[in-house]
Amino acid sequence: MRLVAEGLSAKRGEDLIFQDISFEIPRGEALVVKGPNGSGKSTLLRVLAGLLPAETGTAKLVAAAQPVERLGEACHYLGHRNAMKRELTVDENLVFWKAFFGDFSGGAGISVDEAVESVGLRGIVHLPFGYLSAGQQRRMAMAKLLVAWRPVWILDEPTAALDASAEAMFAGLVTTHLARGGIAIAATHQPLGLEGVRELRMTGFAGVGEAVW
Amino acid sequence: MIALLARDLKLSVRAGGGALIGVLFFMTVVAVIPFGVGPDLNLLSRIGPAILWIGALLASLLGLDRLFQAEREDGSLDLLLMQETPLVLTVFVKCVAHWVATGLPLVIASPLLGLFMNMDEVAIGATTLTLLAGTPAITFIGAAGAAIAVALPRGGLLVSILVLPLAIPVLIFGVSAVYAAIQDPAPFLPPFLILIAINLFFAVLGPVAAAAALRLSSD
Amino acid sequence: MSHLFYVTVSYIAAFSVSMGLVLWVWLDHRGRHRELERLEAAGVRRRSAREETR
Amino acid sequence: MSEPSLAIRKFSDLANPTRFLALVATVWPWLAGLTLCLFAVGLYLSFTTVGDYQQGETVRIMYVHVPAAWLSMMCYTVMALSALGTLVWRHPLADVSAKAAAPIGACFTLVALITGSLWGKPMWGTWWVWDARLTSVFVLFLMYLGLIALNRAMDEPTRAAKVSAVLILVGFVNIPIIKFSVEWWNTLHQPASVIRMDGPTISGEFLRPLLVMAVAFTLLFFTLHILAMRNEILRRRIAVLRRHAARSAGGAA
Repeated sequence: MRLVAEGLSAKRGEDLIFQDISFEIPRGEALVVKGPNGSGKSTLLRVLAGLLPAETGTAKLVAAAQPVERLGEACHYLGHRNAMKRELTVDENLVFWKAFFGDFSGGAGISVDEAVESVGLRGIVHLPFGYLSAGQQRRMAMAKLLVAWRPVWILDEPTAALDASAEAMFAGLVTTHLARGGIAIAATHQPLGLEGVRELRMTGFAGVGEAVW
Repeated sequence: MIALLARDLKLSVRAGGGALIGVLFFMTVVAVIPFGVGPDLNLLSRIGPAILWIGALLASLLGLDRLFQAEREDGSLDLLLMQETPLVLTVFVKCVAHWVATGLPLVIASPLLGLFMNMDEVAIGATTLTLLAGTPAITFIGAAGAAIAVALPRGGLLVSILVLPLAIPVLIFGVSAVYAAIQDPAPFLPPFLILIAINLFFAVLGPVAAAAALRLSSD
Repeated sequence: MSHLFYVTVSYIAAFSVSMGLVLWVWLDHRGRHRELERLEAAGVRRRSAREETR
Repeated sequence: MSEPSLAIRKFSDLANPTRFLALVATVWPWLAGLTLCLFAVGLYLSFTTVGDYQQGETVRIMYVHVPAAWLSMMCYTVMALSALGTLVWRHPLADVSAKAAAPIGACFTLVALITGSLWGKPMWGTWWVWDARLTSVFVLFLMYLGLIALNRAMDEPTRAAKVSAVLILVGFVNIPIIKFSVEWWNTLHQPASVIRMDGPTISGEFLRPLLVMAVAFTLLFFTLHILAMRNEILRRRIAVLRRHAARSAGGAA
């Protein structure tokens, strides 16, 4: 199983954000996307997740256990926002996402309790999500990645609100995921603490497309 | 899907949920009408069904803008969009949950308000029945408007403006079915069946349009 | 309909609404009590209570 | 120690939620028992007195209708006083009291509306007339529901309490104005055919069960009110503990 992207380019509004990006990630490896603000890291990740249409090029999962129509179905996307409801308890949130996601073929998610255990926040699942601090909320959003199996993790600034120990915890989670044969793509400024990862450097405003108007 | 239904219902009854507000708005709107037209019971019983229908229409539009906006604000919408389950189905389930939380209370409250309007038993029964058949259609077509306005900063008002014209057929056949039930010569069934047909049609059209709009407005 | 019917219905209505209130208060109390117990079982105590146990 | 300072100390003793909880625990069984006894006496009296020769048996509806209506107004007065307590003295129990009273007031108003409607059907031949008095009670009911909705819409209790205290007071000032304007509106429109509702001239025979029932309802209100306040205090305590739990879990991990 490999994730292959060929000649991707994408627009935000009328402006071409990036052009002709190609890469290939084999199973068990991670790609870290680096670059200054506005270089299109988030846009690239959203294109990969299928949330934005690509202007040109394709991204697909080659030789997966089951043919994937849209790459997004095989992905977990951890964006800037946590996608958890403040009014519901952590438990209710995670149980909902576990049921709604379902498992992608080729793996199984762990139970909610185990997931919470592995982000180090056991004992507060009965609290409403809104009661947690920003860092705790982020960690619970990471637990969401664990409750359902997806081969590809797309992570946008995953460790922005976290302290050093939580960052190390998260690096552990990603390593475990890779060891299970997963793929991870992360956009970040901070060093993730992962070893032996590929890097993609976005230059920003690489090609300014010919203006239509 | 059942998980989504359960979650949306839970959210609507938790603190800050909109389940109570719609029916309260309905009651208030209907209650102020007599102050405008006067307490003449004969007049009120004549215009009662129409007032109940207009009140229900406005009340069911009230919470619609939050249908997708709340999901968008906390990032859940992205994840809903990515899944293998067809987006149309997801939207449909969200509509059903929204109707159960806000539309059904309106239907339940309508007989009570019918008494305030001095309507007789037949009129009350007919109004309740037509509201039961008609309010889901408003929610379904409203979902399309809510999806279109999801990314807009002041989407709430816009949703009402967009959806009200689209909901006119529902109002026409709902009210005419009630009056057909009260006044003898006109038959009740044809407008009522047309209302149900509109309902079924919107149950397909609304989610499809909403799903398309959500995909396009994602950024 | 006889007047007795209206009298009975209004007494029943008043009774059931009041019982609804009593039920609401009671269920609310039971729910809150359970939550407190769950919190205490999880080791969360009020500061004053903790000092007393010390 | 001088008299006023003692009174103040007593008052601030009550302000301590823990003390209040202890007080409620000792008082409420007595209050509830007394309420039950009074209801037993009141119900016995209201079913044994003879019916009015004009209104027949329906006059018995009065024994629940009038106390409920009177309580719907008293409850709002209690809420207005509590709102004053919240805004002026920042008494911690005042907003708890106002919040706990709202659903109870709404229920008593509902009872008044239902029984009034059931009284109206045999008397006037219709469930509802837009009579000034009935309309005012209905507006009061809507105000109660609005307050409940406002309280539910905000998740931070102290802020919600302040905002709803303002609304309660505005409503309290507004009630006479509403009442006046509704009466004016009604006399403007009143068609001659609709019977005006003048309360039955009360003779001593009806007065006795009515008074007993009124006291019973009042006691019922106070019993439910302090119990609902207890629930609200527990709810806030749980919220505090949860915040505490969330904080400590962050440090531990």
